[in-house]
Amino acid sequence: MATGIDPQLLEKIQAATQAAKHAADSAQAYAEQVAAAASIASGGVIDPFIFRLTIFGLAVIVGYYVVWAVTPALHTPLMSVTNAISSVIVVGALLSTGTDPASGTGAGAARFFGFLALALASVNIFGGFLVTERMLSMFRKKG
Amino acid sequence: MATGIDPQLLEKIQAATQAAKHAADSAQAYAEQVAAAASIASGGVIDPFIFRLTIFGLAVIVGYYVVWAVTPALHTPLMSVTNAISSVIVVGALLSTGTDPASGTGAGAARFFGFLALALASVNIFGGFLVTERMLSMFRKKG
Amino acid sequence: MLNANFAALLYLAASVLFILALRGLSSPETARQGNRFGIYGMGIAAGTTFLYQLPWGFSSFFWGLVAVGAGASVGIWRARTIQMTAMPQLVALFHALIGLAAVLVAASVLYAPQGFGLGIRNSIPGATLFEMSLGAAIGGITFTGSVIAFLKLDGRMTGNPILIADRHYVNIGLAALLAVLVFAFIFTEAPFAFWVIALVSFALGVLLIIPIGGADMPVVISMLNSYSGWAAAAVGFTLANLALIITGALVGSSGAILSYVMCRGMNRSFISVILGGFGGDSAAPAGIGEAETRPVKQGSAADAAKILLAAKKVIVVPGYGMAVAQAQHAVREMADILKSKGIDVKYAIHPVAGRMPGHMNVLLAEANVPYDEVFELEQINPEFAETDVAFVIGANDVTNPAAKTDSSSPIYGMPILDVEHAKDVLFVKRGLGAGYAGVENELFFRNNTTMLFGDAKKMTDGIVRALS
Amino acid sequence: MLNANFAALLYLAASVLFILALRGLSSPETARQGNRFGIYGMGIAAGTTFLYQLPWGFSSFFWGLVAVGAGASVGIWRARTIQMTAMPQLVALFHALIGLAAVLVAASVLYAPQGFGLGIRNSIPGATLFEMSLGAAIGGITFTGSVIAFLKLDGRMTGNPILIADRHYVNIGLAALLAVLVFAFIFTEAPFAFWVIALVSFALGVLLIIPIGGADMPVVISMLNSYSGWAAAAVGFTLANLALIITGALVGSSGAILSYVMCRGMNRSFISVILGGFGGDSAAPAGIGEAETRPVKQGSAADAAKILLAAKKVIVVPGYGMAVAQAQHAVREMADILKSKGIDVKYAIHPVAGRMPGHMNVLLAEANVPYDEVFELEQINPEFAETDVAFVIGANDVTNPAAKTDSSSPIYGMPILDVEHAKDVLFVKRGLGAGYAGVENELFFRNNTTMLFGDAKKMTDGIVRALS
Ligand SMILES: NC(=O)c1ccc[n+]([C@@H]2O[C@H](COP(=O)([O-])OP(=O)(O)OC[C@H]3O[C@@H](n4cnc5c(N)ncnc54)[C@H](OP(=O)(O)O)[C@@H]3O)[C@@H](O)[C@H]2O)c1
Ligand SMILES: NC(=O)c1ccc[n+]([C@@H]2O[C@H](COP(=O)([O-])OP(=O)(O)OC[C@H]3O[C@@H](n4cnc5c(N)ncnc54)[C@H](OP(=O)(O)O)[C@@H]3O)[C@@H](O)[C@H]2O)c1
Repeated sequence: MATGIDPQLLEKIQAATQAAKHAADSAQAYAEQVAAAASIASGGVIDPFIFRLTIFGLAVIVGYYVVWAVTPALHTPLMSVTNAISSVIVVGALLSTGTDPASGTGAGAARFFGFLALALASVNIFGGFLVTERMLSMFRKKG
Repeated sequence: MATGIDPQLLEKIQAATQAAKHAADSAQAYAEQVAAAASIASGGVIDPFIFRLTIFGLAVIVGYYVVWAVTPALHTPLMSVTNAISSVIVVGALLSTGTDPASGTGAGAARFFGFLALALASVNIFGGFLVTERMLSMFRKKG
Repeated sequence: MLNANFAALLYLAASVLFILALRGLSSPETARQGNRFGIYGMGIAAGTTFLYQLPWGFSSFFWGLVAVGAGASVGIWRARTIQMTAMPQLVALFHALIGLAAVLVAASVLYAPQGFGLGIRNSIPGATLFEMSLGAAIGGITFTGSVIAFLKLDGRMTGNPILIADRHYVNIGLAALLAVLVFAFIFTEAPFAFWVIALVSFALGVLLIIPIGGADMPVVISMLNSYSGWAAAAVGFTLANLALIITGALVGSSGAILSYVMCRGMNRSFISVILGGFGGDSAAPAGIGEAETRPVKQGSAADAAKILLAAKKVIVVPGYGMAVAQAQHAVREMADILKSKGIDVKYAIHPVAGRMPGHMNVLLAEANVPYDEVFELEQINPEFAETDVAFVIGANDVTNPAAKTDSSSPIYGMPILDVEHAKDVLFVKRGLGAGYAGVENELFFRNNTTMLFGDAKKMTDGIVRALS
Repeated sequence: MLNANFAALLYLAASVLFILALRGLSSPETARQGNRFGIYGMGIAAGTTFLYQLPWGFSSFFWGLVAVGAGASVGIWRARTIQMTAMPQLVALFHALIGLAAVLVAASVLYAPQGFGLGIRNSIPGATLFEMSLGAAIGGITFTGSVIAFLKLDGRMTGNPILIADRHYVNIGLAALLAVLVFAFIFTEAPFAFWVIALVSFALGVLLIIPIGGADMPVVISMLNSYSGWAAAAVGFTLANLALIITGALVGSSGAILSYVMCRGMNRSFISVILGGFGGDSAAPAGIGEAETRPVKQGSAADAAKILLAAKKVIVVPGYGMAVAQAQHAVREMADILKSKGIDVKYAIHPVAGRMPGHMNVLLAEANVPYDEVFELEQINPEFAETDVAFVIGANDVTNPAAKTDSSSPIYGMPILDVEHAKDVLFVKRGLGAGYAGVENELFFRNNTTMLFGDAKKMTDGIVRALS
């Protein structure tokens, strides 16, 4: 059978295959380009973890200074307000509760934990800021 | 001519083309995967610029507190030491001077600017820290 | 729905507002504004997350609302009804909630990572698993530790140290087990390993806190505050969320610094507090009352009134006893009468008077004492020399000169209020009992000291009656 | 060659060391350690970059070494030989170098982005171009502005304000032009646009600083210090380099705060300083000397010695005149003699005494005055009442009670040193000339004031001779 092949046809086949290969190659190249662009966008090849670590470290230093500047007379409200703001964990709770129920087997459990966490964080948010406000409103100047 | 084509051969051609297309497709898929991975690695889809902005903001706050804590008696050394540390611009200068001369048309100019910047920064590094040291060594306790 | 970059910027704004909230506390004038910044920050953080997770399914939205409603009602109810003297307990309880919430959030990431943009189950990156287990472990310790602290402070559990045999070895063993479990978890991503980590942390939390005496609880609460911050930060790393990372770090350093301030104020090392075994419910009386035979000058409410009326300048030194007796309102009344007679009245607060940092300040504020009549140790100490009467009510250790002279005393090196420089010293307390540190106070036996034995509130009420 | 993540961690370490360097300055005891931290930080930052760019070609390495060598020699030479009184000039010059370096680095990024991992030429991302032009613009202003400040302070250019007609409009016009150019640059990435941006910034730097009087230069230097920080931060954003971003921010806030401290100390608004037109080389004498006819009590060095010897407690108040006359060593000698005779001698420093923040502290330190004899305003002000002699040398505004009483005075509201509470006041100055603020000082005419007319150094030398 091989002998019956039209050489022109053969050429066409080869050309088509070539084209396909070319397409694949360029797709590959495109992929590499995307990867490179992503790597540039993320500032060279620095892992975002490094950024988070830096932010964490700077925030610890900021905390150090901010808290030393708190007047000792307000150390009790300081305890209650730091407690109130640490309920920013509500962000995690909201992400869990908002998980699409159909997105996977664990979604149900995750949402359940999320609702619990949301309730706990809410106790803190409302209770923490309110009790701080109550305490602070008692601090009055003379007259 | 078309009438003379062997249908089996035609099938083979189609199969080959299909395979090529498939290869191209998977390359495309691979590219998307790479992009997705890169995006995950950078913490969801947060642009690293946001991280840098955060770091910058926190560093401004840290600077605020650190400098307010400086004793007024040392405000002159403070001026000279901040000047000295701002010569960390040497990092940029070194990157320029280290540019591969063959890497592009502008490399020569870039390197030239780099050498100049390096010299200027070096004046500051050595001069700044040394003069601060000289000043600080004059501050002595009684006895 | 919200663009991730925009959300990140909003989280950043929330973090800055939290920083401003703490900054506000640098003076009573700006403190309420600061608290409001905190509220805005929380609103922005929660609102951003809500918008980011749009569209919400009906059930998520409904149950979320229920959860928030339930939590808010409990929170508002506790905040409204709590007595100021019970603040330490309340704060401890609130820390427990944060700890447990951290564990729960970590768990939901494990079960449905896709909901957080962290890939799919069984292929969560190792680093994320590590951060997650760290969050769960610290959160777990915070949870049970805070519950124990709450029970001790609220008197629902003995305040005495509960010392288990070889507890240090048990704790070290549990900590090592925890490390192994975390390792296993990272490699298997098994929910079972996760829950065992949580359980071991719960146990560790209990074991770490029960040996610590009730009187040391304030340091513990502050330490747990710090832990709750680190737990939040660990969850923040897991979720790559800037608001959680920054806020966690803030709270973490805040708690650590407060613990340090307290330990320095008591002149004890943090380690010795944490290792436990010191100080029971009401501090050990150390048997001084019995052994003591030296005479003290004793006085009645009427005697005290006479001495006070003869004075030009009076400094009130409140301490733990005033809190116990809830005598702050009576003290304010007494001061009002004295001031109406042209006598200068100020309040001197020692950094660790009472059982919580800033304890006395809050109580005096509650009794409507203006904060510009209330002074810190460094400010007021030079004034005792020109003061006629130092009125010490329920305070003891913070006035004890042994801290300056007796290097063998447990409070040696602690700065004290120099009440002995005043012309007359009045001591309101129930007997010759020692304070928290369990050491005798030489001042009781001085010539210029008059002891006013009795409950702080009753005695002050008596003085008020005698004055008017 | 260095892994980018590892390099980033090292840059982070360098930044923390820089923070510690500034933190060290919170007390003279820790300051030198702090400076050393700064040196380590710089070593780490430079070393990291060197390793990151490995392998270095021979020519890069060689010329780099030449550049560092040349720079280092100049730097070391200036640092070794500079007089302490010339510190403001030196700092100004150093700022200029940073500004220019920022422009140059931005230029090399433009010409060879590939060297910084920022893609290839003519396809640099817009955001990067924006950051780059910002760095160049701020750097350019810092460069020429600092050069002008240097020339004015070094007396190579008149210290008088140079007021161009409509200068505010010209400046606003140039700033607008700059904005347009930045816009054009972002869209074209044309080197021509870049260099025009640099040139316009150079012009703006000159125009912004020439209208400001020589005496206001310290505020300007501090402001330029701040600018050099922001320029470094902008370059940091361009290069995505954490060390540059963090350090730039630190330096930026530091300079801004120092400017604020100075303005507050002078009770002037920052805006009014920056808009210029105030204060010449030596402050305007305001013609008081002529108009004044009231008698003053005048004294000689011998009289002064007598008064000093009769005292138990002396407080020395140095000011700008002491710096001009370089009298600090003579003052120390005088104090030594007094102390050897059992007289208590302290130094009182006003926050804006002299012409630079901390100016007097450095000069006194140079003359070997121990820093624990030197006190700040709040600390020492209550002591003047119990002081026998206030020895005011070359200071004027900082002692002027008009700041407290005369609400029309330009220094009204500025805190002052209460020298008038001392039993005797000795004023060492050349005549009745006014100080920097150009206002008359009521104290010269008081009964308990003795004026010691003459150059501060000569007069003090005279007193030393009379004492011994
Ligand atoms: N503030 C904190 O953050 C903190 C934290 C942990 C530990 N501490 C420690 O707590 C102590 C605080 O010192 P302090 O002087 O405030 O308290 P203290 O030294 O503990 O003395 C309190 C005194 O109040 C008396 N008292 C108790 N109930 C009373 C009542 N109902 N009426 C009248 N008097 C009563 C007791 O004497 P009688 O029994 O004779 O009546 C006792 O001597 C320090 O040792 C400090 O180190 C403080
Ligand atoms: N420190 C800063 O950061 C800073 C920055 C900017 C502006 N300033 C301003 O500078 C002023 C500083 O106050 P100050 O009291 O230190 O200085 P001042 O008020 O400017 O007075 C200096 C006095 O020194 C005298 N004097 C000059 N040369 C002398 C010499 N060779 N020997 C003896 N006396 C000499 C002058 O009087 P005769 O001419 O009569 O001798 C003059 O009255 C404040 O107004 C402040 O606002 C300070």
